[in-house]
Amino acid sequence: MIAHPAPLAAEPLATATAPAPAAAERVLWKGNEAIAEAAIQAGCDAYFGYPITPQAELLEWMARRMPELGRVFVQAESELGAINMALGAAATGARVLVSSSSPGISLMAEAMSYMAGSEIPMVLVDVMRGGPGLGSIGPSQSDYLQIVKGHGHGDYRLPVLAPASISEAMAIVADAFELAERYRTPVAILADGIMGQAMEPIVPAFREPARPASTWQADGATGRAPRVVKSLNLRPEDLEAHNDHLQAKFRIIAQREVRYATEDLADAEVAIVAYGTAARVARTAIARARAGGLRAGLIRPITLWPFPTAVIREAAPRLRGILVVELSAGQMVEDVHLAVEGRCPVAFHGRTGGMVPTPRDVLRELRVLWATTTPVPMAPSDEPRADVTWEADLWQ
Amino acid sequence: MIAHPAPLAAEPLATATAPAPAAAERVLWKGNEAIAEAAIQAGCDAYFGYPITPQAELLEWMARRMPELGRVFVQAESELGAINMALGAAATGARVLVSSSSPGISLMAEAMSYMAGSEIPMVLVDVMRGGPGLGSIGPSQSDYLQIVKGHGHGDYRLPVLAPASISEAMAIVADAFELAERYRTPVAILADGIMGQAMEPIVPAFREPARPASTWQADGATGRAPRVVKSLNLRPEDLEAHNDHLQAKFRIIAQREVRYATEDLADAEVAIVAYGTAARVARTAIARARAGGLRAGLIRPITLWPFPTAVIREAAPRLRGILVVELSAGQMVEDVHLAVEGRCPVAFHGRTGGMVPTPRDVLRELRVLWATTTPVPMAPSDEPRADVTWEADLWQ
Amino acid sequence: MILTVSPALPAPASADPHPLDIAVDHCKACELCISVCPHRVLALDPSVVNALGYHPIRLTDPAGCTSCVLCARICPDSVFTVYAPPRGAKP
Amino acid sequence: MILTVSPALPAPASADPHPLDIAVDHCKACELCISVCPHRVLALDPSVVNALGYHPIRLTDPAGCTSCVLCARICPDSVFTVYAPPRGAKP
Amino acid sequence: MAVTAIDAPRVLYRHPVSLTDRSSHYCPGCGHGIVHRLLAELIDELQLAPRTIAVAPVGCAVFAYDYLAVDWIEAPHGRAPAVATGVRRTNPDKFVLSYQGDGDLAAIGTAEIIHAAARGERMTTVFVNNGIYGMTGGQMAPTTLIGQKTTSTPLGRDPSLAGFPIPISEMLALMPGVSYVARGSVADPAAIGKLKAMLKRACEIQLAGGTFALVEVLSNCPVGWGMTAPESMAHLAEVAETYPVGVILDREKGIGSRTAAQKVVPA
Amino acid sequence: MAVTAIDAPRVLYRHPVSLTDRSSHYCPGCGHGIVHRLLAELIDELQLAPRTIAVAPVGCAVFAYDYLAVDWIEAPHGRAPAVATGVRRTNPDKFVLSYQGDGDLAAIGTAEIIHAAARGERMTTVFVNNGIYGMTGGQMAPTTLIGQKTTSTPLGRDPSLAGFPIPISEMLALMPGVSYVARGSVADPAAIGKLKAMLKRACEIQLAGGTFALVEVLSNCPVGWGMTAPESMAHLAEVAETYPVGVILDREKGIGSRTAAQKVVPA
Amino acid sequence: MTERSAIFAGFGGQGILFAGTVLARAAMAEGRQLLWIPSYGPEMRGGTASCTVIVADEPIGSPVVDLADAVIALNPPSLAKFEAILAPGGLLIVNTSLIEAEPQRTDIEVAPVPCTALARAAGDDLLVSVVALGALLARRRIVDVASARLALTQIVESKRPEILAADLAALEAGFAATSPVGAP
Amino acid sequence: MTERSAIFAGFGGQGILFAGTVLARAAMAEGRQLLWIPSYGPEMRGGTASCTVIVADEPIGSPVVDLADAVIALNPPSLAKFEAILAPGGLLIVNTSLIEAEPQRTDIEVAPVPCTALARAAGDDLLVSVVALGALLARRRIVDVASARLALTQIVESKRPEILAADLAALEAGFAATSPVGAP
Ligand SMILES: Cc1ncc(C[n+]2csc(CCOP(=O)(O)OP(=O)(O)O)c2C)c(N)n1
Ligand SMILES: Cc1ncc(C[n+]2csc(CCOP(=O)(O)OP(=O)(O)O)c2C)c(N)n1
Ligand code: SF4
Ligand code: SF4
Ligand code: SF4
Ligand code: SF4
Ligand code: SF4
Ligand code: SF4
Ligand SMILES: [Mg+2]
Ligand SMILES: [Mg+2]
Repeated sequence: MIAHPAPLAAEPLATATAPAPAAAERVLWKGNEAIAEAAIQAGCDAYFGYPITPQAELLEWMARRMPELGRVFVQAESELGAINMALGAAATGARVLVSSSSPGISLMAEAMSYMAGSEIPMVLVDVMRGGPGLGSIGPSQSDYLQIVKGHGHGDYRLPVLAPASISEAMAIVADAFELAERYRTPVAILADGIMGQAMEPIVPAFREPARPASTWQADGATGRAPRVVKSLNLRPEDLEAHNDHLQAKFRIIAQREVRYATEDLADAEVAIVAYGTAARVARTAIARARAGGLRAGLIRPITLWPFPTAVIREAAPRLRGILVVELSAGQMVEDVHLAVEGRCPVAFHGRTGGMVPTPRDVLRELRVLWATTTPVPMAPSDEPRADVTWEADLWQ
Repeated sequence: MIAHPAPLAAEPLATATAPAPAAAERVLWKGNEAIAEAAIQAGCDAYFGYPITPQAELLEWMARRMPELGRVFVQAESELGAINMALGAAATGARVLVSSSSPGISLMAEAMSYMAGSEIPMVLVDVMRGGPGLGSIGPSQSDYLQIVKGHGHGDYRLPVLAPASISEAMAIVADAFELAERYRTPVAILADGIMGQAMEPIVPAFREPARPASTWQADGATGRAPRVVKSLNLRPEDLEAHNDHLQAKFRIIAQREVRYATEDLADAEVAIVAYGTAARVARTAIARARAGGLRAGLIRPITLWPFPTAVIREAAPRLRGILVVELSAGQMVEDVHLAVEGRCPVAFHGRTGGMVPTPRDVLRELRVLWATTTPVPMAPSDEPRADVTWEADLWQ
Repeated sequence: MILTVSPALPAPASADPHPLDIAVDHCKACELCISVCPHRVLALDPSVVNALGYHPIRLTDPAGCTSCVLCARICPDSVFTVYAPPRGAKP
Repeated sequence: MILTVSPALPAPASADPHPLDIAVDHCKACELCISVCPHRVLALDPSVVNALGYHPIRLTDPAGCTSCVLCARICPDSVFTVYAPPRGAKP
Repeated sequence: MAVTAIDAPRVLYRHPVSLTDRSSHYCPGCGHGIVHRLLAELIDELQLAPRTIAVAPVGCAVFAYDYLAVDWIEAPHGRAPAVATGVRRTNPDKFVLSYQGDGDLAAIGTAEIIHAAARGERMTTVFVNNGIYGMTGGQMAPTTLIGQKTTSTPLGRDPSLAGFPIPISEMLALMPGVSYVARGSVADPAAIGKLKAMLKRACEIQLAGGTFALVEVLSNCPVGWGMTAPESMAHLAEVAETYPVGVILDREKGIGSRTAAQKVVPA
Repeated sequence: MAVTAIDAPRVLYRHPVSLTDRSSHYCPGCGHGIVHRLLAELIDELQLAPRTIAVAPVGCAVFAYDYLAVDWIEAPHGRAPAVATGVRRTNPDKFVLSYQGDGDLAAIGTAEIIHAAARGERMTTVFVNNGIYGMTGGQMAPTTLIGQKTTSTPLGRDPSLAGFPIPISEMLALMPGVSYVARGSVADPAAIGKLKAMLKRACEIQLAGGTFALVEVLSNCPVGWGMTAPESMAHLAEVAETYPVGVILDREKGIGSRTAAQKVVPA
Repeated sequence: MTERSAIFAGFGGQGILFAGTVLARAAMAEGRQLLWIPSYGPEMRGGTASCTVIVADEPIGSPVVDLADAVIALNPPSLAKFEAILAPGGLLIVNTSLIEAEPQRTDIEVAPVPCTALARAAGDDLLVSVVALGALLARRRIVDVASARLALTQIVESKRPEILAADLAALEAGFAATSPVGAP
Repeated sequence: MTERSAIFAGFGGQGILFAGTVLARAAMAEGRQLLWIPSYGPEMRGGTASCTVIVADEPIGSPVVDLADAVIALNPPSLAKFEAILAPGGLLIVNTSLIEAEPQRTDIEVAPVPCTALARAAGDDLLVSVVALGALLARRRIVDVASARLALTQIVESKRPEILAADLAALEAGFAATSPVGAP
């Protein structure tokens, strides 16, 4: 069952302006390439990037396609350059995409804080690799705390979307632009090395969000008063007022834009909370568990902020326990604890440094959790019974 | 009552090597200056920085004092330069201090992740100002999530110390170096604009931690095998092993190095959790509350990571409620929720953008919290009765 | 005694045109104009404290001003408006 | 048929000194040495796949080698040890 | 020339239209005010107000957007050239103006300015070199003169510890993507006149479709230098010994143009 | 010359002691291997092994620490000059060696290398310019030639979009804090011989207490260039047309030394 | 004596922080607890600068003052900004040389003092906040005026001995300018 | 048919990813679900490269395979690294041209194939993994060999038509090299 706010879902597909492969035949693209093409079809005006494994193919795809379409591609001198070019372009109203991987993302913290403060919409893709430091180039989810909690300085929140399949990633790109522009905020997409490097057959169906009539961007004061796009408010009173405005906006986003998917939750005794690649592993483990008679279910956050706190909090009392699976030493698990608040036991299984949990490991952890917890009287469930396919995760 | 691990407290004061003002007479220093001199007296070999308000006086003090003492001062070309110079110097075994304020701190995320991954000890001071973006130069605590949770990419934790007075800040500097070297990790000190700019009379008493015999630093392979200080482990298996090592270290720190102070907690009906400048405001509000018959108490985290979860969790059931006060829109409050886990109501009062909560505001919030919560049967308390003076917060 | 605090901006352009209009409340008393005035007809006015808290500039001798515009060229605060000398006025 | 996989490093320096020792398992078959050998006495050996999976370099004609060291100068993998020709050997 | 009624005096100088009426936050005698005024005059003369997108630095001039009545984008410290690149690429028909201080451009923003120049971005950069970090209280800048006292070089800049003044404009002039690099000064009305001509040339090159153009302005910081404003202006003569005033590169006019190749002594 | 027993052959070339025995991860024919070998030879000859602290870049040469048997510190991408500065200042008696690629030094690390040079840090920098980002799969570097095809310039580098090759070494040579800047090549054994001499000079200057010294090495990336190794070496001749080989600055010997002042046309 | 707080406010050039520092040093000399909090950064150029000094016998908690015992307003903006923060019965010193506006509150003690005029008389407009400090101590013995005299001497002697006499004169002028009313 | 997974592993230069891509395209042509996961980055130069292909009729969950249906080991290191990951009864294709070591496990199906020799016979050592793909499809009909032929043709024709014949020959050689044993 997929939860997402009506508005986005209700919107019809806009016909892509850039020529797209005939929707009929499936294509075999790397995740990086699919995300890039999805951005192009979503009307991305400009891409700024800097090479880094495992997202290089995204930049390379843009290097080829954007000039073809007469749009802007710049390989910046650094991630600092890229994110600040994005700031400039987006501040004039352009639809802008930036992508990188963990170490490069760290260099973007200051500008992300500026964009949040200046309310500049922009989409940033982080194809996470193993850290800390130079780490490895293997897949990872260890930038969760960074992107979801504390990337840049100051009080701001960043809407964060986490696809679990290449098709979903493509749909999420359009949604990310829409969120960014609707709320005038940077938005992040969290993927990982596997999402970026793997190939899946995909139906090249795209969506170009309508452009909101924006009245803030600095695109030349022709026939109007000059505008300033800035984050400085030297008088604390002014800055606090601005922060109050930002916080009010974040509260609205938190109310309206929570997205998640659940599977097999209705009759589940134990549930896994996992996103992205970890959720796919969990899915196989759950299938094996159910084959063995252990009724497991899945709660898959699609927005990491706002986090699907309510669904987890609501499910917790009906569960023997929750298993959090991440490609990290334990980051999202904090948000799960904040949601569960002691309503059921929470276990964690994670692999780090480019290693990925195997279905076998996850199944073992599920069994341990089941064995070490006590049954809960089944409450009548409001969850639909039907299983959900990954295709159904797409929001159109 | 002050909680800190025996080992540090047990250590005797080393006589400062650099000539210090006669301990007898008090001196009137800005917080920035006091922190700088404390670092010098703690044996800081090198300082690297870049000017930014409100920490400029720290850099300027170092610019004058370090060359006097024949030690290293470099005003770098940027915060990126400064933090990477620090990485290099510290990787050779030098005792290194770096300081900045919020926007500059954001630029240090990548190198901090490298140092955590490479296990390079170093102390970073963040004199927080209002954000996000360029924000204001007013005092703030809105880098909490950044420094405590998600500054750099990858799985790592950063010990974070938060002084509430200039004297305490001076003591904390020595402890920070000690922690950094004991655990081979970067350590952060979180201060704010008021801590940096205000003057208090201080007794210039200092401590120079002993230098652990370290066998890892790259200081020239004279009569030994070459060493490499690095964070790269291209084989995920190797990087995971390294991460396991780091996580084990973080668990030990979390067990051994929690520091906090409590005041008036024994008979408190409601408690404030606050650190740094916010804790000082809280202290005045609590005094006024008690004068008015409302028994309030204070829990003041001194280490923000590891967070004093246990004391809060233990106190929660005995309280009508907890009020979290921050110079932010609500950041540490997440960790308080993680500690309380629903054991009592948690309220929040924060000001942003360089504004500071007033004792009057905090008192009002205390009264509201009291009025909207229900009494708890007093459990026999293990807390000592005696109030604690701020001087007593010093760890020697 | 109360020092005069000058009226708020804009300084009304005097009806009868004279070599200079001076936006008194913009002046920060930096004295750059004084240093470049070839005829030394500019000085700060200690009897006035303007809105910014400075003793602003004053044209001490209107007749001595040749409208050479040097003061306006260097003034960082664009305090001056300079008019040509009236027709037939001797240089 | 099984292609020979060369033994692991270090390649034993042959007892009887000859112009070159070749660390076969370091060779990556880049052919730079071949391109600079003035006497064209180097070639890849397709009958061998070394530890890195390459057909490594072989000295096709020891007598033709003048120990000019050019191969060693350019080899990125430091595969060669070059010895002077035995005394009285004709150039 | 037309007869002018005696009661309609000719205005020889008046406050530029593009310069707002707010009194600036700059210290008394600060050169930023002079440079702002010149830019406002040029924006008026070249009628750039409706098509300009300007990028503000982090430095005392961060408030430029309060004084020049055009669209402004605030860049993080040092990143104005990158921000301006993003503006340039997505707004081919606009006039892109970037304003930076010496700490902003020659220290933290070194990579961004050099690569904007290397890419030959079609933009005009005003580089106000006052040899100090004014905004943060007068610390050393990369441009600080040898021996100069600042709050971070209390005994004067010692090259062996704090390095040498950096000839960033000369370095930029080496790059093929650059059309124009000049260094002017606000020392006195005459210098200010020359400076305005340089700024005008730097704007016209962009308007004519030329590549990267930059004007370095030797300016003052009376507060940071611990001098009166007139003293600080006089001091600019000494600054000019390290940073000579003049046109460093005008590719079109063949001034100073040079390829890297000409400077190498073959081994 | 002493008589040598027939059974004790003279060794004309052997694997340097400071070069470890591990087979490198570099692609077949990669110039990094050649540069590593030359450095190992110099470390042996100058007996630097026990006193060297080397800084590794992020790039294919990040693994240099597996091959050169000295102490190494891994720097974040582009920050080697800053890391080396920290090492230099706190270890006055050690030999500081910094190794960088062209993406590392001339792109993301531009500010750090320029300011290490401006400060005149006493360090020796080896700058391996292969005109491409090898490590990440062959994208354009700031040094990529005009028209050169890379994975991020699929139609060849178009200066109007992707800018011009950056003459970073020439820019560095403008700075008073710099003692030595030279550009060598690994194209053939003769060039490699000259290169070794340049590297030796750059090391000896540091040992003699001199300031910043840098040797740029025109190197190859057969994989990134889509050429065989021999083809890639031949191609270096073309590269040298944009990046001429030779000594750019040897201040002591008075080669190429020039003050910024000499390059300005007074207005 | 419990906590006493005073806020000095005026133009950047009026020596606000200096006066605060003199008060702080005087308090330190008396062995008291104190906290000196400046307004800092670029807004100090032009606009209104302020300095808060808290003096107490016990350790000081909050660095922010929401009930000031005394406010010294040296220019029009600072009167507007800080009058409201005074505790009932608090002392408001108004620099009548520059401020024509009348204070609004009736529950406070107002001391009109032509600080600038007195400063100029003492030798320099810039001594205006030293005059104000004198006036403050006449009405509120936060520290003994002798301690202030001492502190002023120590600070100025080292840096600019030539102006010490004028500084002391300004302090006395302020002290004399307003008859000691109200509680010490 | 449920999920089937195959892992190709060998030297960087042995065309590992290429063979995996051919299999993936063949599966896509058959309208199947599939997931193609490469090993990527610098370790591909030298060392061992690998490529995992999962083919299924239902949507695919885990991209990591802990029970592989087939492993194609083209060099000694990959035999050592991947033998353990095979599911009981799984197929292990061993490139006997380069691998002398014997597989340890007894619960798997081993197909020794001199891939390199056959590749060289087909025209080029580098065709080694195409040979292996042929052998794989002979023992495990993950996709129809015809689909593989088609996919191979489509891919090669566009880029390097001149070597298409050799590629196809290599595929056939591999297919013929091992008699179809075991379940389809
Ligand atoms: C990332 C970051 N670092 C440091 C600062 C603090 N800061 C503000 S302005 C400035 C430099 C100002 O010097 P300059 O660019 O020369 O401008 P000026 O004030 O002299 O005109 C600095 C370091 C900042 N705001 N952000
Ligand atoms: C902050 C950051 N950005 C990007 C990368 C990815 N990356 C690794 S090496 C490299 C550049 C390599 O190019 P170069 O410096 O020329 O070295 P080469 O591999 O060509 O020798 C890049 C962009 C990184 N590791 N960290
Ligand atoms: S130059 Fe302008 S600001 Fe300065 S004193 Fe003259 S008028 Fe006043
Ligand atoms: S116009 Fe010329 S003469 Fe008149 S005041 Fe200005 S500078 Fe002096
Ligand atoms: S140069 Fe070295 S690696 Fe290349 S083929 Fe010759 S021996 Fe082998
Ligand atoms: S030493 Fe000279 S002759 Fe002998 S193999 Fe090497 S290059 Fe050829
Ligand atoms: S600090 Fe210097 S640069 Fe900044 S406004 Fe004041 S005088 Fe101008
Ligand atoms: S990618 Fe290029 S630079 Fe890197 S190792 Fe291979 S050949 Fe060398
Ligand atoms: Mg400056
Ligand atoms: Mg390169």
